[in-house]
Amino acid sequence: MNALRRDASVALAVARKDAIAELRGRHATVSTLFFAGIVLLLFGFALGPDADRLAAAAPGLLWLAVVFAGILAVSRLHLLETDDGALEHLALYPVSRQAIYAGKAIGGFAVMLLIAVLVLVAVGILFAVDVLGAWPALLATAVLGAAGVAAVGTFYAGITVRLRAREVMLPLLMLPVLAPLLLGAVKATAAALAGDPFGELGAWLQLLVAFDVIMIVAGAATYGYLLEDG
Amino acid sequence: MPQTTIYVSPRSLGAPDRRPPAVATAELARLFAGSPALAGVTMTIQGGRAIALLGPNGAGKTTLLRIVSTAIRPSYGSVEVDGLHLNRDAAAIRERVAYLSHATGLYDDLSARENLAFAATMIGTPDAASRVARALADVGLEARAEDRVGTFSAGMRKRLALGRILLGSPSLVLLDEPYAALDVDGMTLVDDLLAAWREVGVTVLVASHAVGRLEPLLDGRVVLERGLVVDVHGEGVKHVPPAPPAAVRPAVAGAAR
Amino acid sequence: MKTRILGLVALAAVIAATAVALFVVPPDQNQGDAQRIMYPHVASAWLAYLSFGVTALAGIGWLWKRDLRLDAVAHSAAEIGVMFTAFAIWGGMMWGRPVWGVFWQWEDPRLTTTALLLALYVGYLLLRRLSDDPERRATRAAIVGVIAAVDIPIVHFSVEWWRGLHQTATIGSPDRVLNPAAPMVFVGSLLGMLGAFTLAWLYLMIRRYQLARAEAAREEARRMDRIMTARTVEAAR
Amino acid sequence: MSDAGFVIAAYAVIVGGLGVYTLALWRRLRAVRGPDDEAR
Repeated sequence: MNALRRDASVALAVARKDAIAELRGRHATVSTLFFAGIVLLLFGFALGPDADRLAAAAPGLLWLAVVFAGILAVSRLHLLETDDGALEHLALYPVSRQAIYAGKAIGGFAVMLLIAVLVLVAVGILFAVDVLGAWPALLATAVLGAAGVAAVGTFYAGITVRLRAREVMLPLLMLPVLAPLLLGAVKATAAALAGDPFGELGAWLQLLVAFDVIMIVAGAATYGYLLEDG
Repeated sequence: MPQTTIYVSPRSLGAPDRRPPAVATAELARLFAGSPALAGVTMTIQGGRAIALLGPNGAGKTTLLRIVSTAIRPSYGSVEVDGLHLNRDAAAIRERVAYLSHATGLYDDLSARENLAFAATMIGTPDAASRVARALADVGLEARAEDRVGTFSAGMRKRLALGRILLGSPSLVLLDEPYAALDVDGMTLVDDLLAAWREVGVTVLVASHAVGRLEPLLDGRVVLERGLVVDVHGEGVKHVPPAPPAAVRPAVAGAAR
Repeated sequence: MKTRILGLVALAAVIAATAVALFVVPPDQNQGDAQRIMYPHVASAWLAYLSFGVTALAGIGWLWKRDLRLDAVAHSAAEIGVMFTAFAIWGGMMWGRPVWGVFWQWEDPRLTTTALLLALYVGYLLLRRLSDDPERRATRAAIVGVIAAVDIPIVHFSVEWWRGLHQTATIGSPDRVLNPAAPMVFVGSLLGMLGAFTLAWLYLMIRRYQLARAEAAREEARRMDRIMTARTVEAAR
Repeated sequence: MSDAGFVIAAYAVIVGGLGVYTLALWRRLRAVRGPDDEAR
């Protein structure tokens, strides 16, 4: 019990530290959001001005933009740890590795959720989709999707942050792993927007829950090896 | 020697002669990208002693300290800290070791106080707020406590990193070039810290070029060159010359021969 | 010597199974000759899954026991698994064109899943090339191997559902041959191909492992040599 | 292309690929081990 409380305070301290740094001028969220916005705009150009086609493609565009932005966001969050050997020091504290993972993932989750919600609003405006009508299901999808991207992104960023070729390796390793999340989130969003005519929304949300749980467990179990690195 | 005013948290360490060696290495070697930074170091450092680690750049001082701190693993050989084996008890070793490295590990966007408060949570310091305030005062950074570390000079960063060590109660303190980048007052601070740790029986291992300055403060010295111990002097440190190749054991199983 | 015998047996088995699949088995009523592609396709897919399972288990073994031999097993299995994955995709495409009229059928869950597998494990192999320290390489690779392996079932389910949650499969997927209702000659031919490919896999695994160990031995000798040079230089002073 | 063409293409790449990989493996092994201890 005591150990659990200590782990919780460690995780919160890590997340809080990331949040402070973010608010004080790292501005990873702002630049990432801007990036997501540009991606949406370019999708619009790529698909042409046909409003029906854009509305049909909206769920896919939404989540592609979120996932692409997520790669940037998690890599920015880990870049903070390259401040003057911070990652090495983080590994030297006598705390459970799972707590450090949880702390980094919480920070990632907060950023990802913000991005997902704002991109959702932007999609509603740009592609004329009724986002407000189905907001509870969409919010649930956003929460689960953000959690999945953060869970996976945290340890892939942890692996690649020490590599020379990190800009290439992060998306290369992360995107295939995120494929089921992308699928589930897009399907859930589409079902929610259409008013769930086939009653499949629950199943897709379950898939997202399963993805999140498996990735969080796997990430927590392996993050320690990654911190020690070798 | 003047009575030091720095607060060093004591740790029950046991009688000096009953303690296991603070550091015991056997045929310790580490390669980076195929070239050896340490080529086989076998030595013991007695608990409660303050030992200098001397030698030119690239002699392996930093590598040795990083291995003992658990930051990196050895390629060959083994290490024990206070009788705890590096491969099996790394977590327990981390509880006992404090490490001042070249890289301070401080966050630029956090203030000095926030950096120490974060470290206090991670170390598990009781009465964190007052201990942080005390540590800031002890390293002479009270006036700049609320400023972002990104605005600090290299010397101030080093002071803050020293303050972080004061938050824990280590049994072994590893210092990598503590005098580097410090002004005269800062160097005196390091001297005082060394005296304070020595007083409570904490083992100290200092890698430094400042031989003359350290001499009166320490019990003994180890001289490294090209990854090997070439000279040992003083109390509390023993060294065995490298054994024949057959005695060099990879740190992991299954390294092909 | 034993490995060589295994290799010869595997060679004979692959030739025999190929001959049976090409010349003995009659054409399928619906798919015609194209169903002959099924046998190596399914066998390749099976060995891809087997390989990646081995990669994950050996990776966990490395993290647990810290034995570099397990890392060599993981590396060998990943490389061979990528090859069989590529074969499975190629076979699926060659089958898809005559039967479906297209090379790539998005509604076939096997094909899309396999394509993702290829991406996952090519990443694994690329990551391995980026570290020059054997232990770091092993640890990073083991983590990625484990994550990729736990991802595979989720990928499979998601793609399967994606095809249509409440719609029964309308398209003949390559795995329909596994249907026990299929004539015995098809089942027998498939089992023969599976056995032959598995023998070949075993042989390649052994040889690839030997290669990995030989390379490791060379690297290790070089490292040891560097250490001994450092010592003699110091001793001579 | 007829069905037979696709069958041939599939088998050529898969079975042929197995052969090519095996040969490449032998060459890599021989290059690393040296020619003297090939008989294993």
